[in-house]
Amino acid sequence: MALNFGRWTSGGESVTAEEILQQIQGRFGDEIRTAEVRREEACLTIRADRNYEICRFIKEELGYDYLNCLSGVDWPADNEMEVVYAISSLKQPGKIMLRVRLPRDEPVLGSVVPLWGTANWHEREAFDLFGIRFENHPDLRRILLSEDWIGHPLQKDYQDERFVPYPWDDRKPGGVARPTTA
Amino acid sequence: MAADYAYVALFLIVGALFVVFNIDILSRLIRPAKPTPVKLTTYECGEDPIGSPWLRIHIRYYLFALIYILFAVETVFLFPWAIVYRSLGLFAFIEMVIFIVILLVGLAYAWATGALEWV
Amino acid sequence: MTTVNLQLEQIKERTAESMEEMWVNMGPQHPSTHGVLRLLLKLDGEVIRECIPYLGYMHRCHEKIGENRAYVQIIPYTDRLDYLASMYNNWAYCLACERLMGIPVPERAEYLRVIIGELQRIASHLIWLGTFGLDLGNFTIFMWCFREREMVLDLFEAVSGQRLNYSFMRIGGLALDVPEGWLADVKAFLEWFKPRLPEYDRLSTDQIIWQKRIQGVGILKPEDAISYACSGPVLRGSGFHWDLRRDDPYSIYDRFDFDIPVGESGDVWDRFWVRRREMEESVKIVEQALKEIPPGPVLSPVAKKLRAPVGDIYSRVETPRGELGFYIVADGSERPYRYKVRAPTFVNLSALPVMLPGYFIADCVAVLGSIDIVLGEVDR
Amino acid sequence: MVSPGALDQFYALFEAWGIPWIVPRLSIMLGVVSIIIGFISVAAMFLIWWERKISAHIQARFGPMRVGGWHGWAQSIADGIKLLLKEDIIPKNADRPIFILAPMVVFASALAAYVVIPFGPGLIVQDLNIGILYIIAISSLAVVGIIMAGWSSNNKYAALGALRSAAQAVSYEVPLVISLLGPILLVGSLSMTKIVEAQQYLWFIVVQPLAFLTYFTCAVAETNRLPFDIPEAESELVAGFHVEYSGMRFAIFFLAEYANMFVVCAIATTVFLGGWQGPFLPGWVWFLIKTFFLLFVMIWLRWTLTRVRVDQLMHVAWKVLLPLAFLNLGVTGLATLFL
Repeated sequence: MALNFGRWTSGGESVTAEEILQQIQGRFGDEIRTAEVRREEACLTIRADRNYEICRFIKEELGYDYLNCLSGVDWPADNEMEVVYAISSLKQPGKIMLRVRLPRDEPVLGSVVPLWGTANWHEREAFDLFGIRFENHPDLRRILLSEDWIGHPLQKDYQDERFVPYPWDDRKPGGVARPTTA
Repeated sequence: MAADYAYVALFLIVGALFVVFNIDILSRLIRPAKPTPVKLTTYECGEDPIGSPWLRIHIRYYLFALIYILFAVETVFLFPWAIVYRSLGLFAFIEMVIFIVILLVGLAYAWATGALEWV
Repeated sequence: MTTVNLQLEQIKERTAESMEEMWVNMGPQHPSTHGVLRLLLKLDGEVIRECIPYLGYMHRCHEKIGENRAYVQIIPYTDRLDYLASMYNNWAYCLACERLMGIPVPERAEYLRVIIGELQRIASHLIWLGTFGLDLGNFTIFMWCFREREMVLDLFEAVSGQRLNYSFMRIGGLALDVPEGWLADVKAFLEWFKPRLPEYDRLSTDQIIWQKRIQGVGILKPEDAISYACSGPVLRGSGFHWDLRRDDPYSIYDRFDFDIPVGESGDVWDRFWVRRREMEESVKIVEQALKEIPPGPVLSPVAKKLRAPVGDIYSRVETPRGELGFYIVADGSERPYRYKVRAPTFVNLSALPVMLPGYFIADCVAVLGSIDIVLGEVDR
Repeated sequence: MVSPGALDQFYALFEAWGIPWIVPRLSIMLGVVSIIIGFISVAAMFLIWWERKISAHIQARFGPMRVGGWHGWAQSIADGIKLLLKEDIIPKNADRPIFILAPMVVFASALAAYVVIPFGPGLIVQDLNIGILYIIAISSLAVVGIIMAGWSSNNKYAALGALRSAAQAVSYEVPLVISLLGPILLVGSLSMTKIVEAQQYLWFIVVQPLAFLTYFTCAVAETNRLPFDIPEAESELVAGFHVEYSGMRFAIFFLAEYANMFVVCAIATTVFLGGWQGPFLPGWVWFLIKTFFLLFVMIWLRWTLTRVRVDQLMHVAWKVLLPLAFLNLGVTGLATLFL
């Protein structure tokens, strides 16, 4: 029963990143804040409220069914949190970097666990370390830290007395405040 | 006859006493005894156990026990049979074949109904 | 947080309801969880009905540390991720930085990286085969595999001075060129190693107990493998002919001729057999690389203080355990703004709850062994 | 061990002094028990050291090399002293009386089996006329001890190990007994001495190879050795039934395991390999050589094979070994009848 995918066996013609972008923009034009092509990747920034529909479109209609990575990024300068989905496929070339910006004081996002099982632990990790809450997640609790941990350590303003910061602060003005020791 | 088994009784008693001697006399004299509450907890890979291990045992285990009892009784019968086998000859053989075949049918039935599958 | 406690309360209630179900903690202090993984198993007799993994016993803020170190300073920390394949972690991280900063790598360094990386794959698969045998109750194969792994470690010690955490790769190449005669030593090792593989087979593959123990156990269906984004031998065991070395080529892997072993049904046997044959393929790659390796420098001239341009990158490589990805966000300073590790075994392990139910406790050990987890990487 | 006449004279001497008749008899018996216990201890220590050396050489290493000088011969003694010095921990939640009783049951039953082992011509503690039946009965007592240990520990791994052990013991008891019936059929007696004497010209392994194979397989299972060590299965159940035992209590289980190994191999030697029979050397030497050869085979199996799964274990017992044992019995019966 070996599925035996050769290299990019689906369809034969390869889809370029521009075409991916066009298809998504054609369907969800209003939802997309920025779109660009970088290193053969289709990079998109979308609004938060319909991320599940867009992900489902990418998975089921574009056929990008392999969620490589899901990571949170904290942008206190913009007062925003970001969730980045790295999506690809085993059947066709091309990668999609899907970014969602969330308000920093209320980071809530729809879960994509129904689409990708792997999102389960990635989302728990983002919740654990960034405090991003994923709605409709089946089991949203801390994964790496102990359950009685206070705070979300990868937020840029997280403070802990045991934490030793980087000795040279070369961040540009307007960047992040340097973490301080207590 | 019964005197033959004096050794058996003695071996059993001395065996138990040997254990008592080693653990509760010899070893007690030289080993430390510093119990702490943590030391005395039940081992379950470093986590607190959930629930008790003393729970109802699955009925499947008893099936094995039942089949075993059948065959154990059979072997009790087989031993005297084996000793006098030569003097009884063909009669003993046929009689035992009937006996064993009945049991083997039972085994085949247990086999076919899946009673011999582990849970 | 009360979520876990709540769940435990629920479990206790349910246990009281049904006297036949038993919740057993397997790990963190258990000989077969390959570190400090904790699995909470619901047992019915000896059959597993449910499995809840708990992680984080070895969490050490890898990503937070990464955000507070310069790009070069992170390399030693990557050693500690998958400590059984440190060279490959170094490589994956350096490759991500090189891609981000556009730094070229000299030809000789690429060849040496391939040789070292594939030797690391052999060593990593050897320790996997040994511990997998240990999980199945076969102690001897563990010692036999360690014998050859020691030789690989000797080779690595000769180039880097370390036996486990090498920190040998640099952004833009390697720390040092290999010592004189080292390549001949590698060749000699391969000659020694090739006849050892059939020897392992006699202890493992050829034994009927070994076969019966792992065939048809812990099946990972192809759709689950995709949904859980499994990678490496776990994905290939489920029938996907997929290897980043060929399908998303990095370094110079497109110059070598090698096969990609694939399983059929996605059971433990397939994952075992895929890894077993991968060792042969690694030998082939190293032999080809040894023939073609050119002389030259091993490190591109790079600035002492590396700064990455503003932007981000998700870069992935095929480590012995699967797709190791580094997601790095750069803000133009000399340290990454965000540094995320997509650990292959973290992702593969998340598929464990769908692989286990319906099998025995003894199978649990085999299935967990077949995923080949390293807790340093799972917990980060 | 001594001629009966000499013993009677010895007893008469005491009676002449007016000492009650039981004293000389009991002291002789106690002497015999002490010799056997001493033999078990020495044999177990030797076996442990031997197993470590054999496993080491199978695994391309040396094993113990330092304690005592030559090839670490004193390693087992050092280990024994270490275990004597270990703290004895009884978990708070354990069922204390049964927990303490369990090692006694296991060891006493292992020891009692030595009553009928014929080490040489006349070198048998008591030649019971039902010898082989007795040894089977008494050695299955050990399982009761194992179940007691597993159950009283109040530990889930131990409980699972005990359940496995119970199922395994009852399953392997049946083919083991039936495979021994073939030779008994040929001898017509259950006495161990008679069985040995019947093999003066031909070892039963020659006429009963199938019975030997089924017996030996069951014997490995009965002693909980790899590939059938599922009651303790360290990679699954950590240590199974004795996971909560420490120090000397654990050591007793360990000792009993090696004592049982010796018993099952001694039975195999007696029933299939002609017991003490052999040219040139004294009978007990031949007996030990054959028994230790079988022990070597057991050790060899352990360090080569993979552990079977619990359902496969049951499968082998009921669906492979039991039919084979019955086949052997039937063929033997027919052959005795018509040849």
